[in-house]
Amino acid sequence: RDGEHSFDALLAADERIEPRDQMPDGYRRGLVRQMAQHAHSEIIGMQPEANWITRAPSLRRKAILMAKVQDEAGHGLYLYAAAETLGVSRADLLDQLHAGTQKYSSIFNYPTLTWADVGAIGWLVDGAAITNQVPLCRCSYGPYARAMVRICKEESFHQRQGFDLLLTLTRGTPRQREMSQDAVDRWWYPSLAMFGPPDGRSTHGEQSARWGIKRFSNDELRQRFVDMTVPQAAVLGVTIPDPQLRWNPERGHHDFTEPDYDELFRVISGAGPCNRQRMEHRRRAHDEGAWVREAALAYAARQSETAVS
Amino acid sequence: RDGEHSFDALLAADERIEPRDQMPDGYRRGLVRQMAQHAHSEIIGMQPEANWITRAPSLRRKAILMAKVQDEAGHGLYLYAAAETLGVSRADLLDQLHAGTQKYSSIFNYPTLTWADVGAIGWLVDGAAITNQVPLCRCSYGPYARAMVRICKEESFHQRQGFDLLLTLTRGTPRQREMSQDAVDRWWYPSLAMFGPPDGRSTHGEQSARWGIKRFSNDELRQRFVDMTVPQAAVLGVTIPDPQLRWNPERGHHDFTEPDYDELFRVISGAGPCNRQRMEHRRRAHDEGAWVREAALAYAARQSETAVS
Amino acid sequence: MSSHASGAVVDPPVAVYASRLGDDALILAQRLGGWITRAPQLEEDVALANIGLDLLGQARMLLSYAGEREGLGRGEDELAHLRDERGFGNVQLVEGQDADFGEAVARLLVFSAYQLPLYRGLSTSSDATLAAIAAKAVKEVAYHRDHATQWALRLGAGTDESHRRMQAGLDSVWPFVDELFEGDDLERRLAADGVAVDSTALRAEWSAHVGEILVRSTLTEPAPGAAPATGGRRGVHTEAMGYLLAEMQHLVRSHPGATW
Amino acid sequence: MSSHASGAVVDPPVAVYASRLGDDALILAQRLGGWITRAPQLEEDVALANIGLDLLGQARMLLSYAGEREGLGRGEDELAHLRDERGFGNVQLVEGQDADFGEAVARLLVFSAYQLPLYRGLSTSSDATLAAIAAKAVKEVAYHRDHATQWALRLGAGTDESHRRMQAGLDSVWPFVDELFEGDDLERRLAADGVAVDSTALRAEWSAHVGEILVRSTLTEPAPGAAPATGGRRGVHTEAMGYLLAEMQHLVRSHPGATW
Repeated sequence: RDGEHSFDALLAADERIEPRDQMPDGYRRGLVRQMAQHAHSEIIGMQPEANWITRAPSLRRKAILMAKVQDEAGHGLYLYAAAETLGVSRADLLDQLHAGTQKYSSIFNYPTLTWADVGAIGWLVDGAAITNQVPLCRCSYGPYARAMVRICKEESFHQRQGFDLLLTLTRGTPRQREMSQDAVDRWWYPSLAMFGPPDGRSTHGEQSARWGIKRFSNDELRQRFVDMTVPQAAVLGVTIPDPQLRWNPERGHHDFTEPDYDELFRVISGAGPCNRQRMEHRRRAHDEGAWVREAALAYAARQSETAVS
Repeated sequence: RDGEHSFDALLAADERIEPRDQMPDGYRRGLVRQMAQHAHSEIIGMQPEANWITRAPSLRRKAILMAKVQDEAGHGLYLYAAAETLGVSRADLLDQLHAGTQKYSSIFNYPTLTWADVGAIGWLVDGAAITNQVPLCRCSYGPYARAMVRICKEESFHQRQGFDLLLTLTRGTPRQREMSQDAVDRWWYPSLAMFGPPDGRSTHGEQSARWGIKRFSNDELRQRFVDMTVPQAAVLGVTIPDPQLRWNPERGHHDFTEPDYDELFRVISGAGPCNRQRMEHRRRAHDEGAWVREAALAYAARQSETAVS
Repeated sequence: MSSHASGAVVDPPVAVYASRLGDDALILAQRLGGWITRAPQLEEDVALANIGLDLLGQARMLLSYAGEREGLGRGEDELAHLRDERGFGNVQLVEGQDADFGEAVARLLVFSAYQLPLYRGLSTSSDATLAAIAAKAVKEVAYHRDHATQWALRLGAGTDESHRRMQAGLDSVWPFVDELFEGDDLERRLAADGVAVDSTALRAEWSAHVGEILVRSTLTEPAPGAAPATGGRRGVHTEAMGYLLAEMQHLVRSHPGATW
Repeated sequence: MSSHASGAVVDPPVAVYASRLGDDALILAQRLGGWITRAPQLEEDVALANIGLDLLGQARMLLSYAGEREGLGRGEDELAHLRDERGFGNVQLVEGQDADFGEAVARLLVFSAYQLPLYRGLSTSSDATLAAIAAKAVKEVAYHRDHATQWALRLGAGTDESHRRMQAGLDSVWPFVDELFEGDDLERRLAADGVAVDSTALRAEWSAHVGEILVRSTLTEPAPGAAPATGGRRGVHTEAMGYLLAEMQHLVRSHPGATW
């Protein structure tokens, strides 16, 4: 297979581009950016949930939560590995995260204030993530598509766990019910904003679509998420905090109030309630671990010297 | 007044030795040692109680506890100041504490495990401290004696507060009663050990008595403490964990089981459950505060330069 | 979340107002309580305990009054130990755990420079209880502000390291400044009745005092925060708050109905 | 303190024994849970979570069994969240908050090198439930010990700084070693019946393994502690334990009777 011709041919045939295939620079750059951002989101996204590991109210839920956060670290590892197939290194990508030159999902800049937030993140945030990610399982870049298959399987498990957590609360005491409604009130619009700006204001959409990376528009995915979530809210018995929300039989979809995109842009650009905290936590872990990583490298180097000599 | 003659004369007349008076080297050294150890005990003694400030179960008790720990810092300040009248500096004494060359009371090397321990410390530990310290209000060295007058007044206030705390618990729920008994069980013998080894094994006793620093022997004070405490325990409704404890009408005192003096020596020499923790906490506070103290000195120096120029 | 479920004081407005100010004082007192035995020198253990005790005293009076006006039989201890995080109305500034003494000084400077004009204004409140509490507290807070000011000057103009750390402390608490002067409808209505102080009106004095200290201590005013804190008055806190409350409330929560 | 008041399991002996081992696993799992998102590299976040999950799983089985044999209707969650500090029977080793990764490795090495022969012995217990739990756990703990061993070697023989920190970690946990092999009457009686493992008999294997690692990683065995820890099995803990429990239990204590 040679060069751009075969790249276009592969795209046209809906086949996967593999690391050794030639590909346009823009395709490579865009993929690296997207996979890195996705990996960073998994890593930063561990924090708001890990915040509740030591405080989980049952040992079963503690185990579920610990396993979930662990899965997110694993997702980060898959995604960094997938990005590395394009000739970048995890260390460099982490440096860019720490320097603030690469982003992560804005959703993780909100605080987890109560135990119900853990459920709301599972149900709404993972629900939105899956809606975004399922189409990526068929994206044109092979390693990314394959990583997404594994990730989506686990994410959908997490979403069910979050739903189950909330269901226990909404069927619990009045205080537990209030706690769940409060969490849904706070996480609903930030979850809607996860799909990015509306199509008119989106920047990378068209080219990504042509390259087989993005198969649906932000607004299409957002609509799909709302349509999927509304009946689940009814089962839970929580109210989605949108008085405009209603089924539109003509469109065959729910009408809903758009999230505040100005807030989204503010949060992305650093002005969310927890941006500073998340980045400081991440940088501290990295900096405080430097001596450990150095020791591991020094030890490995000495071992391989010994093996050679 | 001149020299040793007047020193002996002052002692004989039961008057106070003042900083400018001449005094034997041994007297000075012994006093510095004793005042430093006493000051260090106040400072280290803040830790086991401060351990409960953020967890006190009522705002009133939190305020009482915070004020008590603050008083202890104040006692430390009086005592370091009294020691400084003999030509040593607080900074040097603290260095000796941190280096482990000067000691503090062994009692503070036990952990405060429950809220009732705060009460037991007030009742038993402060009770023992007062028994030890009241005679020091008449000790031969003026600055020490005057510091002790202030300290004893506050300590006896603390002792009543500790008693009151325990009384609330012993009149409370079964769990609170158990908590108080448990605390008394753990603090009784360490409190008895606060009076030091029995007279036969005491090292500094005789000379101190001649110099008017120590007016009663360890065993006399220990007996006084037991006789004072037993009726208070009855009011509280707690059992002193000593099956041999009983009134001896012939002696006009209570018979009781001696504490384990081997344990006392072990704890003094560093092997109590919290020695390491207390010293590390103290050294950390000191080391982490070094930049602040340096800044204050630099600022003061600059201010006085400015004032002069 | 309906505030009842979280234990928040919701009615009447003056009770809500008193509980907010009480929570400010309580949570900062809790943080200062954690400093004792950890201060850079003994005199400062004493001073921080003093300030903590003043704030705790204010908290007790304000929360008792909130409970009294609420009329549900809750006292200072029920309010302190049996509300959930979402039921606390303190500003987020007071929740933070200080990274070092420089941050503690910065936090106390920022907070006391806000609390002083607040209490001074409140000392003429048409609500006699609030006026009396504030009148007593004004003297205390004047000392707090002076204490923080002296340290800010010493650290700002002391050594290179102390300057760096004092600046870092300021940078760290600065995003929490705006919330102090945010105001809301409840406060405005109470202020219109002469009960409360309009906190938006306090910023000028705050800026004058803090600004002068920054100049005198050669510190730089941090850039206006991209992400100013908000929400504390509505029970939205930082993630540090839950841990603070767990520590503060655990014993009481573990012994339902007990007296201490 | 009668153990009932603190919530301790007091009868029958096998229930006490199971709850002690369950508490060891639970408290260390809690500490490891606090490491997640703070590890030196992502692989280690995964590994520490894995080990924490294994220990949590062991804790759940052991505490459930303790509750079952106790017969008072308490399950794993009542035992974890509604006992007071004096009612926990874990060794003090597992309570400590690690100063850094070196201390975490030291703690895990010391603990897993104790837990492995313990569970191996217990896998032939005459108590079928304990035997089954232990048989499953042996494989997990073998991995924990191997993981800690690999890191101890890397850190001990890595760089000067890692050597220094690994040594400091060992020094820090060493006073808590003796308690692991202390034994008591209850354990001896159960061991005589073939139910429990006599922990005093485990020290030889422990020393052989840990000693070999120290030699291979050029680390120095700390001097025998002047103040060896003791008392954990009787509910006497370090001052760190109360804070750990406040965090772990606060939510459950705040919602009496709720289901999660």
